[in-house]
Amino acid sequence: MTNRFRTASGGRIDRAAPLSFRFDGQTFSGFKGDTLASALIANGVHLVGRSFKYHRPRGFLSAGSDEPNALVNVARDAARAAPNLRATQVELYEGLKAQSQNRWPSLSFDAGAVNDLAAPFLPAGFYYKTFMWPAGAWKRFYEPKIRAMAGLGVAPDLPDPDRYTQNHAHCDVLVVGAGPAGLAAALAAAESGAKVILCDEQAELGGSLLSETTATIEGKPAADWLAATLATLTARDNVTLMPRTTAFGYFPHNHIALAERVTEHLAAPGPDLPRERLWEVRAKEVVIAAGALERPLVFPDNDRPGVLLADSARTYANRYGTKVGERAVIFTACDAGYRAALDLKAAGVSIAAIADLRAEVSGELPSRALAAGIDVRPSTVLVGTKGRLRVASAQLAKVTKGAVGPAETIACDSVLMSGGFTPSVHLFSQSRGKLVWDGAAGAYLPGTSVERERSAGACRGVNGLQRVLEDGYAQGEAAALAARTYTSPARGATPAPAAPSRSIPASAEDLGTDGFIGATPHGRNPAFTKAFVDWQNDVTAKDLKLATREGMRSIEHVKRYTTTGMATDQGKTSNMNALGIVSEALDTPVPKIGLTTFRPPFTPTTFGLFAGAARGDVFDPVRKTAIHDWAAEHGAAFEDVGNWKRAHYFPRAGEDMHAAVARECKAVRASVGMFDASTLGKIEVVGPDAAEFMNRMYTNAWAKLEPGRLRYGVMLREDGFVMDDGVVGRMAADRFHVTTTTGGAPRVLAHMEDYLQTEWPDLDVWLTSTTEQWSVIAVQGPKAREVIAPLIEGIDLSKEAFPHMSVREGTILGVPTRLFSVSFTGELGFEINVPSAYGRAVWEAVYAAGERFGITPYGTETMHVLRAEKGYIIVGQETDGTATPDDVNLGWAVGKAKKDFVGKRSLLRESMSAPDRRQLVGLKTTDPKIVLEEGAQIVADPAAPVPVPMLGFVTSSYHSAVLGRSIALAMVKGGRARIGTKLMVPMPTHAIEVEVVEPVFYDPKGERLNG
Amino acid sequence: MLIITCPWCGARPEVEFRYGGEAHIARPADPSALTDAEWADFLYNRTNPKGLHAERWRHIHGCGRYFNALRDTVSDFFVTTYKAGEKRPDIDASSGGSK
Amino acid sequence: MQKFSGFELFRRALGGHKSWQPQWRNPEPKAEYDVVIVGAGGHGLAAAYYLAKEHGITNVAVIERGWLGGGNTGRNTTIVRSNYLFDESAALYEHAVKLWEGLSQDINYNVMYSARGVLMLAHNHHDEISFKRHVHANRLNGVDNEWLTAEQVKEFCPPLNIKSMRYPIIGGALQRRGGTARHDAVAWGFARAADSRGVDIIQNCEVTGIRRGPSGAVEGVETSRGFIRAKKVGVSAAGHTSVVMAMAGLRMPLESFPLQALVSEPVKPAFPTVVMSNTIHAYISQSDKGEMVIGAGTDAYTSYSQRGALHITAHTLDAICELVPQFRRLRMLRNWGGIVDVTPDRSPIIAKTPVPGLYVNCGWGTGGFKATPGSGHVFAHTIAKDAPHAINAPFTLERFRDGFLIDEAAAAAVAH
Amino acid sequence: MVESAAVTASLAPARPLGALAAASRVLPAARLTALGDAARLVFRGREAAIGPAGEAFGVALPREACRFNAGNGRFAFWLGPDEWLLLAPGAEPAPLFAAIEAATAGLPHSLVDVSARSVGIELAGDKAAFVLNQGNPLDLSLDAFPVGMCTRTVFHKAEIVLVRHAPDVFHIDVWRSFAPYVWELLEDARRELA
Repeated sequence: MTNRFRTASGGRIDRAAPLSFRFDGQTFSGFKGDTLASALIANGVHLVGRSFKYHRPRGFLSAGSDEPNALVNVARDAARAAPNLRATQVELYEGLKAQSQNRWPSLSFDAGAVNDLAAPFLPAGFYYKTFMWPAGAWKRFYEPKIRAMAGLGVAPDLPDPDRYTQNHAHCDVLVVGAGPAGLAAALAAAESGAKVILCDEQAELGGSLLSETTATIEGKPAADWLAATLATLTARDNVTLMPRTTAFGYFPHNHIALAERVTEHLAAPGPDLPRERLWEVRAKEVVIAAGALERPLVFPDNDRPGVLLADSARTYANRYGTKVGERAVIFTACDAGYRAALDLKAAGVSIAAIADLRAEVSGELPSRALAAGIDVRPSTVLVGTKGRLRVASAQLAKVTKGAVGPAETIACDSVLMSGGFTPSVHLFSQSRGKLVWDGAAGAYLPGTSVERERSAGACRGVNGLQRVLEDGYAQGEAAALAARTYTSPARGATPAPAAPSRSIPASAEDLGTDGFIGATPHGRNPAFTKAFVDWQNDVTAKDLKLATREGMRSIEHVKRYTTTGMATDQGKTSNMNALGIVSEALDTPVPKIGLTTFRPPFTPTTFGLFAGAARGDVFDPVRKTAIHDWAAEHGAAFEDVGNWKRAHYFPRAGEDMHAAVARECKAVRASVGMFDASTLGKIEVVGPDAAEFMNRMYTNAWAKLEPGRLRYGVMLREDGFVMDDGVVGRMAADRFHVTTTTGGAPRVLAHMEDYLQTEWPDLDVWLTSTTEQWSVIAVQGPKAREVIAPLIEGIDLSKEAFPHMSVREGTILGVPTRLFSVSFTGELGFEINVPSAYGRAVWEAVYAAGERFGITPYGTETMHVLRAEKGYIIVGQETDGTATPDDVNLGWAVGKAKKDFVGKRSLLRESMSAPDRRQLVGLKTTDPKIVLEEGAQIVADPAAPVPVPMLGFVTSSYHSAVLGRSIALAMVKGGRARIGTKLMVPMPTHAIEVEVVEPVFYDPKGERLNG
Repeated sequence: MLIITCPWCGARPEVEFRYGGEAHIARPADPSALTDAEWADFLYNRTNPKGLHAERWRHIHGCGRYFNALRDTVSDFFVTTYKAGEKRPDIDASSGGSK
Repeated sequence: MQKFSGFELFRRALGGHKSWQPQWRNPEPKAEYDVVIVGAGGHGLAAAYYLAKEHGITNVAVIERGWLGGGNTGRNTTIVRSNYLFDESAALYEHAVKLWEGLSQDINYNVMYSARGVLMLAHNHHDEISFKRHVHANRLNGVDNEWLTAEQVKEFCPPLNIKSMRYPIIGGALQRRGGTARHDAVAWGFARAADSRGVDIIQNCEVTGIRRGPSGAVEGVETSRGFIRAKKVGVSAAGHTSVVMAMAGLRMPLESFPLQALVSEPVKPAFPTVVMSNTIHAYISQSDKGEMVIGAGTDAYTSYSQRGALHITAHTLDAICELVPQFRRLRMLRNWGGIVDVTPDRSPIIAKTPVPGLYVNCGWGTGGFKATPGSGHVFAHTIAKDAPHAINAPFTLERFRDGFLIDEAAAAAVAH
Repeated sequence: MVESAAVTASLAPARPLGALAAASRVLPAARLTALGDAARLVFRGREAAIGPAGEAFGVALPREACRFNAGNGRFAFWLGPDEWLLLAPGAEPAPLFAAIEAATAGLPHSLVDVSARSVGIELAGDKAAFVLNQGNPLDLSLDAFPVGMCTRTVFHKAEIVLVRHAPDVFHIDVWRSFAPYVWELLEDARRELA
């Protein structure tokens, strides 16, 4: 297809570089430098989408990121499909494939358009008033239908294979927007020596200058000045230029998030490049130079394809060499309509008429239009348009003293509208700056700042090219100056706005400040007209009026009730007109209606950008012990415990978990097993006051624990509940080797540091995490001593010299070790602590030494079974943050004589010793083969009516191969007093009888501990 | 992400810190002397002001120190930070440039 | 009250919808009310509605600093469920779910309660035990909740990634009666229903003081629009409870944190249920409009700023992209923050206070929306009778002093 | 305290980054190197002990926040106002430990051997800061993070000690089990420099 709507020459496209692309399966051509929008328009395509609610045909409204209609799905392949992209921002590349959305079966014939016929019955908020009967029908019937109709594009159904990266950057001055104000600001800041970042959402830096054909700056054509300025900035070391980079979020303390599109515009992106990059910029000062957005006019049938913003049409002509049509009618409330008319005429578009809402039409641009022979009609409105899939004519009518006269139909293939410009205050508002209504400008403008930022140019209501350039320069200079005295993110006193230190003479058409907010008069029956305010969400002027009639007085209510401003452009095109309509309906001035808060992101931002590299194995650290690889090589199955991987069990060929665990358990009880306990937290508590500190942090008494001995310690939160436990070794008078649970290690250390630093800074004691210093190899079983004895030097392993719960230092195969005689299995046991660099080597040596005893590596599951057989608790399994030491039979570990320790006072509350507290007990099922479900509840009478009173729940439950039956631990109300009684564990289909027993199932006297 | 000025390390990003709740709630010297209500007040009740808040932070991924800060909970700007154990500076929100 | 129905919609359409009247009045405050409720969020409006409907107390004002439903009611992710662990909590939230199930009909406003199911994902053995404990306790309490295997999870919610991830999904707990509702409709519906029974809803009216008489009892509230006399004042001010209660001289066991949420651009139906993962901190559902509604965690520090940090949102989206990797190319449309007040045990307080005539409903943390009708219902009872309903009797202020905590957080991390 | 002087030659220390480092690409803009064994001691204590500890170690403990001193191939890193990481590449920890304990006997302090707790990674090249900033939020310009600076900080979800030896040479000390995570993310960050 040819580009029938290309201008003969001009624009910034590369006419020597044609590109071929597909839209809805049809092949088109465009040029390098085109957007998908400009290329489609060049091919005469305006119908590109369907609206959200009524499925009305829609064309391009704008040429930028405010586009509400032209949303397409761009797919490089099945997995690289992105819905809802604005065609106005999609850069053309060879082979690009785009699809229209929200239509079936095709864009030109969309069955959903039946909604348009039903529109009278679907006013704003209709769904709140109906679909209520019969009860339940909403979920079953109405909602699925509504859901199917709603939504825009289709979410991809394959995982996104592309990468996203994230970078932190710091600068003195961040300039957002590279139009004339932003360029001048960057130039000024850079010349002051500041480190500057200049970003802009568009592919090319330049903003409105990219669409200028006649303006001059400092004596040069705007395009030449732009090129020279960019060359100057590029050459400076202290400036970073970032095109294709949207500043989408303004977060506290001048933390600005930028989204850079790295490969989206490339036909064949390199595999090592990220698709997008998040820049988290921390700027000492920010200059917001976001420009202004042209406002549509709200008139009947203003949504037909071919109806678009006048200045966007000018951009298509001047920047992209593309004509929006052959014959245009212009509807304007300001001089922008004339500027567009003149430029389009120059590009070869015939201008049928200019309807000007204003009565007084004077000034340079209107004069030039008249001189060019254009039919200019003051006090004239558009009262409608016609055409099925493209506008074919417009109805113009004269307004006399508020009365709309008869309409004249003028044939056209495009209607260009301009209601004036709305300063783009989104980022300023996100920064929590207060917006102030400026009656003269008819706009909300930045008022008091909160963050260290300033606005420059059109986004703060400055207009006229020279004034904008000079304002940008002045703000850039001021920002650089303020950055020099930066001390903290808090904003200091606002300096008086400086005059620019140099003038930047420029000539360009002055558009003035005229404009219109609200709905233009049309004299037609409003019940039968649709004058759109929010194109995408199909919100019309009458919807807004209905909302006010129904009592919605706050703009937030109106917005939520009608959904105006909630489309994917987030109100960029609709907010001000909605305010105007509500203001008129309530007969209340605009500033009294309020303004909805602008929220991040400025434009929709890819989820992957936020997620960045955090996926799969690096979603969270995968922590592995020094012995992990050995376990993996020996077939271990692993489980996640926090972010550690722990060997769960070591299945042999043909074994399932049950079989493997049974074998491992028996091996430990009968001979010897070995277990990697390295993940246990370890803290070295050192200093003259170490024992005193331990006394205060743990329930136990530590003063009398002799060096060389171990003690099981219990730690409480200040509210009296068990927080952690672990074996503690006293290495010397002033040195404790503290162990914690695997998951509790960081929490316990932080808890200790908290008390030490803030409550007892006078104590001479220091804490150092040694979790990763030590690999811990537990060797457990009757043969444990025999296994390790040949390997150990410097420690007398005899029972007498090294009794249970002792610690000694020596070496194992020459490696320094802290050897614990300790058991979490009830068998004779040792825990060999060695520096983790030697963890695997020592493990292998122990394994080799144990082979003659059939030493069996075991995992966490066997560890759990063995300790449950002994009734040892696991914090976090038997306890859930609501258990006192006494509840879990650890009352013995509470130093009654101690005056105080963390948590002691809370234990004195009556509730903490109430007799019906849940207490740790054992359960034996009457049928020994039944293994209870962990988490199952315990009741006295399963047949009781709902709610069935519950007495407790099963915390741990296993099949014990050694005992040949199931065992369980449970927390049961008044449990200790129920020992010997029968209770029931109700399951969905039946109840299981259990006997409450002492929670020690194996070797209750502890005779095996000493081997 | 806030910028927090650690009294030792200077201005650092929030991710290096851990929030520690309201400051200047000293643990009673003799908890057993307190009534249940007094103890609950220490344990649970918090000022939770809308405005200037004295609070604890720990530079956990930095120097490890706990310190105190005055922050305006409406704007989230810090007025000052100071070392643990030091008295709360006699500042009100308006003087700290938090507006 | 004008009736809402399909027929009425049709009938009034013929007149161009010109005959619809305001859904609630915009009255000036009277000098005195029997009850003043502070805060016109869902909870406060529901309390006013039930005061009028169930207790015949219609001389009620609901006063609101901003616009009704503008606080957490209009900012949350609209999840409704009742599968809480402890008997007290299950009773409270189940009471709410039962009211949700008939709410549209009761208040003649389509609140779009959609029992799409709430699926909580288990990623490790600890999750599994915890969820099974919930499932069993819930069943015995008459609350539906069931354990699903990983394969059943995938079947119930096909878009989920269950295997190739850092913390594979090993199962889940599903409450089929859980789901979502339309948040604005809840506020508007209760406002309209309360208004029609005579309740005055007074917006843009900020409480500046709570006046107490010589006996210490409440006499009324000072507001930006003058003093309003009332012997009973119910505070239902979400994140601002500490501030309001301080006006009556009370210190509360509360801290207020920023809570963020976000939505994606709308897409065609692609996610059938509500999914929550406490382990990797994310929850997601798809709204009727097609937006993915995603909840983030709270920021670490107390704040009334109603905004939070980027890294909190980023971590949430890490988790979402891990759970549903095909959503990486979706785009965030809007990100916002609310203020939640959090108690030490993560359970609410709905109770009388030490000040006679002053009642408080607060501390819902991140999960208040789901309780809206139930909370309003029992709060109304507490105010009307000057005594708690059996359901909210355990949710006192004194439980912290006495140690009778209802610690849902202990068993299940954050309670959304 | 008994600390063994020498380790039997038959048991070689493991290198958690060995396999990853062996498979790593050479990218001059951001070279990645897994560093060898070192003695690492954490010294904490009151004022009186600080001087003697530095003397015994052979490098004075810096008193300025976030700075390190170096000498004879050893480094003393300030980690907190009463906390230093003493690093001696290639050295055995036990003799160092004994020497410092002897010099500080009777003075309130804590000395803990953490030689095996962490591993070292060197990142060097023009783009080193660019790579680090993909997971670290600090300003790594030479003004803000000069040569001679060291600090605990974060890299993505891992805690690290970050040291600048030269404008384009950084040293990362990271706990052993977090090292592969940090390494893989550094690799990911420098992928586009290929």
